[in-house]
Amino acid sequence: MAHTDVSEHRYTVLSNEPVAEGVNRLRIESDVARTIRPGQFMNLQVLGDASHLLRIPLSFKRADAEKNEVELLFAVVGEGTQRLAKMAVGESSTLVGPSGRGWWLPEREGRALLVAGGIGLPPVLAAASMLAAAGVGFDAIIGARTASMLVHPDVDDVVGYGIADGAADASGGYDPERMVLVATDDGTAGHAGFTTEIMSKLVEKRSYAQVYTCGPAVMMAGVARLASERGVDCQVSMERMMGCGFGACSCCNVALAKGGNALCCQDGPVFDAQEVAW
Amino acid sequence: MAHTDVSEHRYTVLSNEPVAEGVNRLRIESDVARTIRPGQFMNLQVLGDASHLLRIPLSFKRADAEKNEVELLFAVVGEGTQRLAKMAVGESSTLVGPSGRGWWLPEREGRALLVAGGIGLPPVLAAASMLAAAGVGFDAIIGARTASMLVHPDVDDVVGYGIADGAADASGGYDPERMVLVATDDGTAGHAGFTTEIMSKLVEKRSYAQVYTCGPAVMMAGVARLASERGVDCQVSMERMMGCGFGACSCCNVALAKGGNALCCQDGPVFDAQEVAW
Amino acid sequence: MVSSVNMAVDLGGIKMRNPLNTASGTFGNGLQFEGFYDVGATLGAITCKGVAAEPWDGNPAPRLAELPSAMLNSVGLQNPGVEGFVERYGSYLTGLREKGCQVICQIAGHSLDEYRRATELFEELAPFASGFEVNISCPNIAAGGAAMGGTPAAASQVMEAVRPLTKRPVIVKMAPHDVAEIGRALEAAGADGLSLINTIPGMAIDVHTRKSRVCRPTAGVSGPAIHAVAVRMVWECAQAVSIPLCGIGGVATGADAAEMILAGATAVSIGTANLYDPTCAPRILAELEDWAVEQGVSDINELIGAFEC
Amino acid sequence: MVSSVNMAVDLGGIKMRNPLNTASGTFGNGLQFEGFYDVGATLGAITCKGVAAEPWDGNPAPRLAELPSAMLNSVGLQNPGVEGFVERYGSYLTGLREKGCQVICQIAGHSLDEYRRATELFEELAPFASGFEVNISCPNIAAGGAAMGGTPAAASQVMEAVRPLTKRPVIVKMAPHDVAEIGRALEAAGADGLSLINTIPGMAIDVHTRKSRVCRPTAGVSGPAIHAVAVRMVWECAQAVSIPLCGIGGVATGADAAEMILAGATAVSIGTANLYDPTCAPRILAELEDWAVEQGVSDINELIGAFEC
Ligand SMILES: Cc1cc2nc3c(=O)[nH]c(=O)nc-3n(C[C@H](O)[C@H](O)[C@H](O)COP(=O)(O)OP(=O)(O)OC[C@H]3O[C@@H](n4cnc5c(N)ncnc54)[C@H](O)[C@@H]3O)c2cc1C
Ligand SMILES: Cc1cc2nc3c(=O)[nH]c(=O)nc-3n(C[C@H](O)[C@H](O)[C@H](O)COP(=O)(O)OP(=O)(O)OC[C@H]3O[C@@H](n4cnc5c(N)ncnc54)[C@H](O)[C@@H]3O)c2cc1C
Ligand SMILES: Cc1cc2nc3c(=O)[nH]c(=O)nc-3n(C[C@H](O)[C@H](O)[C@H](O)COP(=O)(O)O)c2cc1C
Ligand SMILES: Cc1cc2nc3c(=O)[nH]c(=O)nc-3n(C[C@H](O)[C@H](O)[C@H](O)COP(=O)(O)O)c2cc1C
Ligand code: FES
Ligand code: FES
Repeated sequence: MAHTDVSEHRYTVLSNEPVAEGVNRLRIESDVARTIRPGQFMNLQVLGDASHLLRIPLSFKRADAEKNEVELLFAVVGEGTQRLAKMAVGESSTLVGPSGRGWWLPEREGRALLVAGGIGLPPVLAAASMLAAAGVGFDAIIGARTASMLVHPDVDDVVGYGIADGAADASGGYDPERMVLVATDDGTAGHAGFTTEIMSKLVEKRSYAQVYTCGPAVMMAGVARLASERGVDCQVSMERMMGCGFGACSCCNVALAKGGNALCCQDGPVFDAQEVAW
Repeated sequence: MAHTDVSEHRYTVLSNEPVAEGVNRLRIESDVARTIRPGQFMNLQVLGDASHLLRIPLSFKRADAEKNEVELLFAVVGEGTQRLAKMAVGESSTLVGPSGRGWWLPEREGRALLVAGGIGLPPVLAAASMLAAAGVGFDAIIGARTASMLVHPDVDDVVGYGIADGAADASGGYDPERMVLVATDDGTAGHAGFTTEIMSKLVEKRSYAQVYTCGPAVMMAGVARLASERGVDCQVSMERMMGCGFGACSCCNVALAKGGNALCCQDGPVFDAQEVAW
Repeated sequence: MVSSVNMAVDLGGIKMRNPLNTASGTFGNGLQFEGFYDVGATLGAITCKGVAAEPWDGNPAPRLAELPSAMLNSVGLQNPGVEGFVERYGSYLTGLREKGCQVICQIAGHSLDEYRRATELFEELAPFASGFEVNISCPNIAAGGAAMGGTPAAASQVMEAVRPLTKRPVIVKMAPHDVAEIGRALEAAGADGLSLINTIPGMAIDVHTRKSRVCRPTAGVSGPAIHAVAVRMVWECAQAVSIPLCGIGGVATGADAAEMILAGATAVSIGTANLYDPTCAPRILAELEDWAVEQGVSDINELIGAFEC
Repeated sequence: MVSSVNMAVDLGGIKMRNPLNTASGTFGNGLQFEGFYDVGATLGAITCKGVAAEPWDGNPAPRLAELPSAMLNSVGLQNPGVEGFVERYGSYLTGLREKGCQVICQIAGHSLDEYRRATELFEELAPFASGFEVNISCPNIAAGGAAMGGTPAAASQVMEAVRPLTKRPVIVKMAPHDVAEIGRALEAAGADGLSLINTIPGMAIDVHTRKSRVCRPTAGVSGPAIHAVAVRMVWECAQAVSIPLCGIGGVATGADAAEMILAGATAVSIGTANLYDPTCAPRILAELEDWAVEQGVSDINELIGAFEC
C-alpha cells in the first residue's frame, strides 16, 4: 500500500523528436531508470508555465538501468505535452516516480495477447519486453486512428510490425509463432476498424493465458469483455487525471466491481480487468 | 485625452543580449517604430507563462521609422523581464503602443540637463537624441549603483561618455560644451554618490532652461526639487505598475500637486515635475 | 457579422446584438479601444466605468499588484462625476449607440442619496445610456460599494432608491457573496437584471516591509484565477432568480464565455482580459459564435442555462 | 534544524516545533511523502485526510480538473473509516509523534451523530492524535461538510457536539465564507483554534458536452489562484477571534507562508503544492526561517499578525 520508493528525480532530455503524427519519442537520463518496472509510470514536471500546476503522468517504453536511460512515447494533446515537446536536448527538470503497480507476468501458462490503442502503446511495448525477457510468447494488436499516427519504428523495434505471422522479438530473436496485427479506424493501414474486431477473431483461432491492454477506455472495456467471455485473464492499464501520482490526494479513483474505489496512481495503473467496474 | 493611436503591433526580436550587469539591449522590428516618439513607451507581451497576465511596459532608446526598428534597454528584475531576456532572435509576440505622452522640447531657450538613474536611462537617451536633432545643447548626468551596471556603449553612443567636457553627440557631431558626468553609489566609476549631488554643483556653474530626468522615484524627486529651487523647468518620466498601459483601468495613478490623480500611462509617463505631488 | 446563429440577446430590456459586454472599469469608456478594433461595430454593449454624482479622486498609488493568473486592484472608483463623464464621453457614446452597440452607464455612490443624485444626473444628461448598472459591490471604497451591497436588505435599499428615478433598464452589479439570496432581494426590488461577479476581496502583503502591496489592506482579485468561482456564482444566482444575468469573471476565451452562458448568463462581460489582451473581444465573439454553430442551435438563447447536471 | 530564531508555535494546545502543517487531503497521511523527505523530522505537524466513523467511497470519477494556477477537486472525502485508518496508519503516525511531529486527525461526518461517533472512535483508537480538526467545510459532499458549517449556528452545533467528547485540542476547518462571524461562534462554542480556508466552491463546464468537467456540478478550487483570497480571510478572522489560526490556501513559497503569519496565522498548512511539488515543505520551511531572520526577530511568534496597515 505504501509507496515510499516513490521519490523525486532529476531528468535530462537526451533526445525528443516526433516519430509519428502527434507523437514524440523522448529519451531522458534519470535515476528512475534503476527502479522503474514495466507498466509503472512517472510524473514529469515541465517548467515554463506556472499557470499549469500539474505534472504530466507518462508510462514508458523501455528503461535501461545501466545507462540510467528511459525511453518514452507521448502524444502531443494539450498545453503540457506541447511544452514537453519543446524541451530541448540537455534541458532538465524533475520527475516523480517510479509510481504505481506495473504489469505482472501471466499467472497461468500459455501465450499472451497484447492490445494497444493509440497512445496506450508505450506500456504495452514495455509489457512486450517484459514477456520476451521472461520467455513468454505473445501476439500483438496495435490500433491507431490512421496510418500516419502509427508509431512504426517503435512497434517494429519491440514486437515486429505488420499484418504478418512471425516477427522479430525484443531480444532480436525470431518468434515464428508471433502475429502482429494492425488496425486503423480509417483503414489506411491494416484492418479498417477497431482492435477489438481483430481480437474477437484472433481469440477464436488461438488460445491465450493473459491479455495486456492499454488504450482508450471504451477499447479497454471491449477487450476486457472479450477476455472475460473466453475466461482469459486480462490486465488493463488505466488512465486518470492525476493530482499527485503517488497516493496523496485521492483524485484518481477507479471504481471497483466489488464496490468502492481504488486509486489509479497507487493501486494501478495496472488492474486486473475483473476488478474494475466498467 | 483619447489615445486612439495606441494599437497592437507585432514585434520580432532582431537581437537581445546583455550590455551591462543585469541589463539587456533588445532590438525589435515593429511597425510601432513609425509613430513612437521619445519618452513614449510600449507594453510588450512575453509569451510562455500564462500565470503572468500583465505586459511589460518599456520605454525605448531609439526608433528608426525607415527600418521599422526600435532599440530598447531593459533591466532583468523579475520573472517577466527574465522571460523577455530569453526571447531568441526571430521570436515574435505583440506590443501595445505607442503609449502615453513623451518628452517635449524646452519651452525656453537655453541648455538642457539630462539626469538618468539606473534603468531610467533609455528614455533619457531618447531625449538626448531628440535634443540633438533639434539642435538644443545639453549636459548629462548618468547614475548607476556600480560601474558594472553602467550601460557604457549606449551612453557613449548617444551622449558621449565619461567625466569629461565635450562629447560626441547623437548625430555623430561634436559638442565642445557638453559635459557628461557619471555617478555610482559605490564610487567604482565617476563620482561616489548620487546624481543629485553632481547636479547640485553643476547647476551652480551652468544655467539650464530645462531638465529631463528618469530614474528611481526618490532621485527624480530630488532632481525636481533642485530644478524648482533654481526655477528651471523639469520634465520627469514616471513609473507605475500598469494594468493596461492605455488609459483603460486607472491603475497607474500619479497624484497631482493641485489635487486629484493623473494616469501615468495616458497623461504621462512624462510630466511637468511641478504638476506632480512628490 | 453574418452568422447562421441568432446571437441577439435581451439583457433585461437592453437589446444586445450579441452577448458580449465589457466589465465596468476594465474598458475605459470604450474610446481607449478604438485603436484596437471598431468597438461600436463589434460589441453587444459596453459598460462604462462607475461614475458618481461628483468627481472622485480614487485611491492613492499603488493601486495594482500582480498575482498568479490574476491581478489585484484598488482603484477606488476614480471618476470625473456625471457631468465630467458626459462632457468627455457623451458624443463618443452617442456614436456607439448609432452603430448598434448598447451603452450601459454605471452608477456609483457612497450613500443612498449619492446613488439617487447620480441617477438623476444621468437621466438628465445621458440620453445615450441604454440602461444603467448600479454598482453595490466595489470592494475598494470605504463607504458605498460593497458596503452597501453586503446584505439583501442593504442591496434592496439601493435598488429601491434608484428604481423610481428612471424608466430605462436597471441592472445591479453584485459582489461575490450570497448571490442567490441577494439576487432574489434585488429582483423583488425591481432590478431588470443582475451582473456578477465584481472582484473577490483579497490581500497581498510585501513580507519584507510587512505592508500591503497596494494602498489598502484588501483589494479586488480579478482575472482567470477567479473564473471557476464566478461561473459557480452565476449558476447559483440563475437558479434563484428569473431576471437575466450578465456573467463576469475571468473570461478570456470563447469557451470561458460559453461556460457563463451554459451556467445561466444571458450576456457575458470581458474584464481583466481587455487590459492585457486588448484585442480579445472580437476573437472571443468569433469563438463564441463558432461554439454556438458547433452546438447546432439556431439561436444562442437556446444555450442560456443549458448546463446539464 | 538549528536556527537562531525560535520557530516553535502553539496552535491551540498543539505544540508545534515550527509553524508548518499540511492541509487535510493533500498529504495522504504522511507516509506517501517519506520517499521525498523525512516527514517526522521536518514538519511541525501533519493534518490527516478527513475520516468518518464508517468508510466512505467518495465521489465517482472524474474528481479532478486543472484550472489556471489552480485545480478543481471533487474527491468527496473517500476514507476507510476510523478503524481502517488507524489500522493502516496508526503505527506510522505514532512514529511521527515520536520524532516530534504533531499529528492532527481530521473528523468528518454527514450529521451531528456521525461527527460524534467519529470523535468517540478516534478517542478510543487513536492515542497518537495530538489533537483534532473538525471538517465542517468540505464542498464536495451532499450532507455534512460545508452544509454543516454554513451558518454560525450550524457550525457551533458541530463544535458543541464534539467538544465534550475529547480533552485534546480541537480546531475547526472553516469554509471560505463569513469567516469572522462563524469564527466568533466557533470560539464561543469551545474551539481551540481555527483553520482556514477550505477550497472555494467553483465550477468548470466542458462546453462541448455541456456537462461538468468533474463528477458534480460544483467542486473545490485550490492552489496559488486562491492564495490572496485566503490571506484576506485569515486576516478578517484574526481580527474577530482570539484563538490561534492555521492559515491555508495556495501556499507554495516561504513568502506565501509569511503572508499568512503576518495576516494573523499561528501555523500555516501546505495544500495543493504538496501534490505538484512534493518536496516543497522543507524548502518552504527554510525560506520561512530565512525570512524570520531577515525580519530581525528572535521568535517567529513576534511576526504573527504583524501586518502593518
Ligand atoms: C498512468 C498514466 C500513464 C500515461 N502514459 C502516457 C504515455 O505513455 N504516453 C502518453 O502520450 N500519454 C500518457 N498518459 C496520458 C497523459 O498523461 C496526458 O495525455 C497528458 O497529461 C495530457 O497533458 P496536456 O497538458 O498536454 O493535456 P491537457 O491540455 O491537460 O488535456 C488534453 C487532454 O488530455 C486529457 N488528459 C489530461 N491529463 C490527463 C491524464 N493525466 N490522464 C489522462 N488523460 C489526461 C484531458 O482530459 C484532455 O482531454 C498517461 C496517463 C496516465 C494517467
Ligand atoms: C512607462 C514605463 C517605462 C519603463 N521603461 C523601462 C525601460 O525602458 N527599461 C526597463 O528596464 N524598465 C522599464 N520600466 C520598468 C519595467 O516595466 C519593469 O521593470 C518590469 O515591468 C518588471 O517586470 P518583471 O516581471 O520582470 O518584474 P516583477 O517580478 O513584476 O517585479 C520586479 C520589480 O519590478 C517592479 N515593477 C514591476 N512592474 C513594474 C512597472 N510596470 N513599473 C515599474 N516597476 C515595476 C516591481 O514592483 C518589483 O519591484 C518602465 C516602466 C514604466 C511604467
Ligand atoms: C482595474 C479594475 C477596475 C474595476 N473597476 C470597476 C468599477 O468601476 N465598477 C465595477 O462594478 N467593477 C469594477 N471592476 C470589476 C470588474 O468590472 C469585474 O467585475 C471583475 O474584474 C471581474 O471580472 P474579470 O475577472 O474579467 O476582470 C474593476 C476591475 C478591475 C480589474
Ligand atoms: C485533492 C484535495 C483533497 C482535499 N481533501 C480535504 C479533506 O479531506 N478535508 C479538508 O478539510 N480539506 C480538504 N481539502 C482542502 C485542503 O485541505 C485545503 O483547505 C485547500 O486545498 C486550500 O489549500 P491549498 O490551496 O493550499 O490547496 C482538499 C483539497 C484538495 C486539493
Ligand atoms: S493522483 Fe493523487 S492519489 Fe492518485
Ligand atoms: S495602466 Fe491602465 S490606465 Fe494606466
